[in-house]
Amino acid sequence: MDLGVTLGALRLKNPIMTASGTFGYGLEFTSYGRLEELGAIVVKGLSLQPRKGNPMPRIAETPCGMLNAIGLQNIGVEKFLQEKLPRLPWKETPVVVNLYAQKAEEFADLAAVLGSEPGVGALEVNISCPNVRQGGLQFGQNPDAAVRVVEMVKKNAGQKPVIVKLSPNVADIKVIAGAVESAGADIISLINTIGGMAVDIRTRKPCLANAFGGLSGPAIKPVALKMVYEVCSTVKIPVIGLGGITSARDILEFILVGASAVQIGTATFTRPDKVFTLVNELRELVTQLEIEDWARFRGSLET
Amino acid sequence: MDLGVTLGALRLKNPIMTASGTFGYGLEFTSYGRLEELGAIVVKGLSLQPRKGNPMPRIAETPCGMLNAIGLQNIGVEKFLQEKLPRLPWKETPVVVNLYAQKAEEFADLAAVLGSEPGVGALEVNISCPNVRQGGLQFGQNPDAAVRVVEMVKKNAGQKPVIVKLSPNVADIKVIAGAVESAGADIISLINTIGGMAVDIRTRKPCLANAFGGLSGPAIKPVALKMVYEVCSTVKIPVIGLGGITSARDILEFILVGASAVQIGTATFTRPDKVFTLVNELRELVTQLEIEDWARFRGSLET
Amino acid sequence: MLETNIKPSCLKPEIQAITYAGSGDFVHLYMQPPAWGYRPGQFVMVRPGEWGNDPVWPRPFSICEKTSDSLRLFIQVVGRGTSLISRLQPGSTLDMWGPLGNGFSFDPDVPLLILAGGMGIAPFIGLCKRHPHPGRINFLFGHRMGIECYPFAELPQKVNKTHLNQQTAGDIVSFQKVLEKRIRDFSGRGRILACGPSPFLKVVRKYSIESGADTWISLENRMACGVGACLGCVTGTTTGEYLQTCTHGPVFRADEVVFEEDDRLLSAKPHL
Amino acid sequence: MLETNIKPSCLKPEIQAITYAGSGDFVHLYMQPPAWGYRPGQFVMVRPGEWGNDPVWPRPFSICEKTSDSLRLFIQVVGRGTSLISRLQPGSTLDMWGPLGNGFSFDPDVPLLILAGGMGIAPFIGLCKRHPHPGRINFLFGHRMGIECYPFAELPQKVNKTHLNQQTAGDIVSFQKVLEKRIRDFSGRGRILACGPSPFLKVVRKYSIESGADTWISLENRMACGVGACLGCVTGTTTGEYLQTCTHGPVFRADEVVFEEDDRLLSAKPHL
Ligand SMILES: Cc1cc2nc3c(=O)[nH]c(=O)nc-3n(C[C@H](O)[C@H](O)[C@H](O)COP(=O)(O)OP(=O)(O)OC[C@H]3O[C@@H](n4cnc5c(N)ncnc54)[C@H](O)[C@@H]3O)c2cc1C
Ligand SMILES: Cc1cc2nc3c(=O)[nH]c(=O)nc-3n(C[C@H](O)[C@H](O)[C@H](O)COP(=O)(O)OP(=O)(O)OC[C@H]3O[C@@H](n4cnc5c(N)ncnc54)[C@H](O)[C@@H]3O)c2cc1C
Ligand SMILES: Cc1cc2nc3c(=O)[nH]c(=O)nc-3n(C[C@H](O)[C@H](O)[C@H](O)COP(=O)(O)O)c2cc1C
Ligand SMILES: Cc1cc2nc3c(=O)[nH]c(=O)nc-3n(C[C@H](O)[C@H](O)[C@H](O)COP(=O)(O)O)c2cc1C
Ligand code: FES
Ligand code: FES
Repeated sequence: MDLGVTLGALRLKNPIMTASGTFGYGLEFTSYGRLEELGAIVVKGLSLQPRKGNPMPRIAETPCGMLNAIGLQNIGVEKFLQEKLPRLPWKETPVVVNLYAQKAEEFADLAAVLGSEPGVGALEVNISCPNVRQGGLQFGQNPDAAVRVVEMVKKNAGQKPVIVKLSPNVADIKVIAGAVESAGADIISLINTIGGMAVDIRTRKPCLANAFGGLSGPAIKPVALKMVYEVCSTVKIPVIGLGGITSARDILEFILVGASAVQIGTATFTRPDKVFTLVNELRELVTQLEIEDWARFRGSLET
Repeated sequence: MDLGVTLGALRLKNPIMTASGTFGYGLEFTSYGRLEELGAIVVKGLSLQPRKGNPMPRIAETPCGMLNAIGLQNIGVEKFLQEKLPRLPWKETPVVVNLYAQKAEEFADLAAVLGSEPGVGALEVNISCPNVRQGGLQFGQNPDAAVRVVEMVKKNAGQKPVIVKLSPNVADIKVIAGAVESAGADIISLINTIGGMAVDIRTRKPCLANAFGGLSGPAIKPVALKMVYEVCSTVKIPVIGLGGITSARDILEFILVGASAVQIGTATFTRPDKVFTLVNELRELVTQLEIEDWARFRGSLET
Repeated sequence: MLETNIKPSCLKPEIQAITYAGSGDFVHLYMQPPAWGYRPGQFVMVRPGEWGNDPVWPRPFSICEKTSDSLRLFIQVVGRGTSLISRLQPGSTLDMWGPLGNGFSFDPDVPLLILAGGMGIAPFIGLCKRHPHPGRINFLFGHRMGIECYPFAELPQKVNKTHLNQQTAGDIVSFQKVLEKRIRDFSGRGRILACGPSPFLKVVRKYSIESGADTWISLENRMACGVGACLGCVTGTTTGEYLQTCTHGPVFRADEVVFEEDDRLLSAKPHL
Repeated sequence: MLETNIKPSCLKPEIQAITYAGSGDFVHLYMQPPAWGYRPGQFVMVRPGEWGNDPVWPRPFSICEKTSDSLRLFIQVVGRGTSLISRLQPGSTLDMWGPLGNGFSFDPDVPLLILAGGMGIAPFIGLCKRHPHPGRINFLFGHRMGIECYPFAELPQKVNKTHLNQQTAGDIVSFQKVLEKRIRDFSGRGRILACGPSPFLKVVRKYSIESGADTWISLENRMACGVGACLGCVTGTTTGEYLQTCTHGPVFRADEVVFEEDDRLLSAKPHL
């Protein structure tokens, strides 16, 4: 079977994308696999200006998961476009730029910068980062604010598909999903990390300098799967599912509940060639299960 | 050090309670330890009438956790009072009855039945069950509805301390915590399970007949710890922390962020004498860390 | 056959030996023997110390046999937990509690027809070896893997035993015919005990009800606590209740339980 | 000393042997040798296949030594991951990637002062054994456990070596005095390389800056990816940036890095 998927204007040779913040700017992984073989490369969240990020420690291990509070350290969109993007195989594999900003206007400015870049395959608007004081959850937990961001980004993004990345830290994910769809989002991705905390009883301090962090990894897969299912049952636009995926089986689970593609995050830390090997594993499992095309398998969960 | 803790009118000989739904009616565990040694016994959620619960399958294992959708199967409050409570050592160890109802009025009726029972040490109002169509999250996600339930229960509960058990499936746990405190809750417990899902790619069906279930176990500890910390920073009433606790270290983590006591849920499934052995482990760890009294250790996290 | 000291306890036995039969997927696990006695059909919950936080649940296994030297389980590798168990080393310890459940009850003077499917043979090894009159036991065993994978040859000589290999769909149909005939023929002559995967038990149940046989079946529901507390392992009954398989069972009268329409549990069940 | 083939790769080597020195907490892990060469101070990320989903992260270890027969790591058990690693069996496989990081750079003709604290000795075993002029190496080793726990005796004869045991607070104070004197005396005469727990490195850094010594220290920040992608392992620099320790380091010029006020990472660090 052809593993290719189409998410509106975004065509991927297979449904496997990297998750923002876990795959650097892509170039860190060239020793471990061929970037050309991935469905898409989603790079670390970029802002208009470079960001230093949060103080250390920034990461902590938890049962079947991890907390991070990187605080969106990044080199800034300009430097990315000059130094990184030209070295990525964007002709073979779409490069998705994950956007972070503190104000709706900044998101719009980022979209304007990226909207005309031939090497940029899509924009992913991160309105769900729990690790920054401003600009993360204030959009992701508030439908009106989210709508405003999405509308402004859409206006500036030209032909680029706009992916909106949702936060799981809400009472009802369907509400915000419906809102961003109506605001013109082309694709929804979810979930970002779940707010969490770890503390050290000896030092009596939080394990992260930021106190709170975002939980990711296999631990959160059941939460992600439910929310992806709910969003897929709510919106008509394509959905990218992520959260705790580590195996081809996990990938099919997300597609079974309705996702068109998936992203691999924390699993990349278990082995840097993980995302590359998953492409082959997925091909094998699809054959073994005699899945004949995505259209019939996707969302075919019987409830 | 004396491990005893006081939560308003509720006095426990140590901070270790069982979590509702994971310890049956308590009597299931008499072969594995002395119930008298526990801080408190919280029994399975009880409703006015017996409930059959959800169809099978009801449980699924997940990375470092599990999903359940038991659907509050229980023998009903009357049968509990007649057949179970008299056999529990309620004079030595407070027995906390976890309440489930579909309407605020039913919660009030339950409180009336239990309010005058000498064997009942406290009521725990479950406004956070994700596994029932009615009466669970509709209260736990809505501050106004929660306030109404709490006020009605308080009115009927006589002298019994009223614990309100919160759901993590909200955007901001502080809002609902503040609301139930203002409505007269004596104690808050959290967290109940996080909504989740598991599916089987071979049968293309959800792993639970109910499709959705509640996620518990070590996987959710970071989420629980953060919410307990947030609630402890918000309310003045005592807080009982739970979610993924498996060790004495975990217990101290929850107390460090401000909890007065803890509940042990899913960990009981790893070994039925777990909650009993934790009492000794806690005593040893407290000695080792030279913790001299709870008042000084509790909430002493430096941020 | 009635044991008196059946008070369950939670222990940390050491593994004495692990042996494999036929293939690495069929494991005999020998542990330090607990002080308790048991009734065949009872089971233990097992969780190796090294599992840490994952997998969370213990795994239930029938007590295959208990001697003064050891407690023995017979385990087929079917998933993550059993695969991890199969790689344990002698000397490592397990969390183990039991004996759990009701077990089979029967009068040793009355003829028995035992129907075992695949790993369902496990509880009957100890039962047959301890039975005072093995000549009164008829044993029908259906299996999918080679017979050398199962401890079938250990059954006492005097047991009247047959085994049927099921490789093809045709084999399964003819096995079901044999099952039907045996159950009908035996009905009224004694008690039938059955253990095996759910599709097998469904068939046994059907013929037993039809022929009015006194049949008891042992269920293999998924379990978390094993002690009746979590309500995760329940089975529907004809009285419309849900009963915990771990405490009210795992052995039920065939006509007492209902197999829910929903066959999710069964679908992925590889062992027969 | 310059290796040419230092292209990292992700492998699945088999464990050849595990040996213990002094106590079960000090482990020498021997694996099938990878095809790459390495520079001392480089490290590998290691994650045993059997970890499944927990723990999620691999663990970073300095390359202790590489011969044509094997790659060797020297590991102290300090927590869950290292404890699980210490109980691995020969024949089992690991996910391993490397060589990672920059490693130490130095001119073999210039004298070296090596300062190692506890497990910080690991990268220097290979370094000293491969050094063309071991007589030009001065080696000062501070340790808390008995010297038999560490491969100190393996250092080539010609290395000018001293070790100091630190049991008491007094020992630590006098060790710091020795450190100070050695650094001051050596400053200007060659290059200083240091590896060990952060409190030790802080002291080394302080005296080095004070005396203007050409000192390079290897940091042990917590790591998730090891390849520069997660930004979880960064260290603050005097230029006000955060740089990934795994790719820009783990070796930094002592005066280039800033130790954050926040000493959470250090507090629980047991190894010296
Ligand atoms: C009372 C009882 C006695 C049993 N006796 C034996 C025995 O003697 N020998 C033997 O090999 N097996 C026995 N089983 C089945 C055994 O418990 C399962 O095969 C085992 O738990 C699977 O674990 P896993 O992690 O390898 O499989 P998983 O990866 O968890 O799942 C593989 C398959 O096993 C099923 N399964 C998973 N967990 C359980 C569970 N707790 N109970 C039942 N099914 C499950 C799943 O639905 C799935 O189809 C018994 C089960 C019960 C309830
Ligand atoms: C570049 C580098 C080289 C290293 N070389 C060696 C070596 O040769 N031999 C050796 O024994 N150790 C070495 N370490 C340290 C080793 O990585 C940690 O001791 C190990 O990861 C602890 O794992 P754990 O699960 O046993 O401990 P945990 O239970 O995770 O934690 C125990 C303690 O170790 C610290 N720690 C945990 N994970 C890491 C991590 N990934 N990096 C650093 N510290 C951590 C924690 O803060 C805690 O204080 C090195 C670390 C780095 C970064
Ligand atoms: C270290 C780290 C950094 C992350 N940085 C970003 C980011 O910059 N932008 C973003 O949208 N998500 C970021 N995420 C979230 C992931 O993209 C992903 O949504 C989340 O980790 C859940 O997926 P997983 O369980 O597969 O890791 C980050 C996650 C981790 C672990
Ligand atoms: C099988 C099962 C049944 C439960 N039943 C109830 C219940 O009846 N009432 C309730 O308030 N919480 C119930 N819970 C939630 C637990 O009390 C607890 O809040 C949750 O499991 C998180 O704690 P843990 O991670 O320690 O298990 C149940 C949990 C499980 C796993
Ligand atoms: S396994 Fe928990 S009630 Fe049976
Ligand atoms: S460990 Fe991930 S960037 Fe260094």
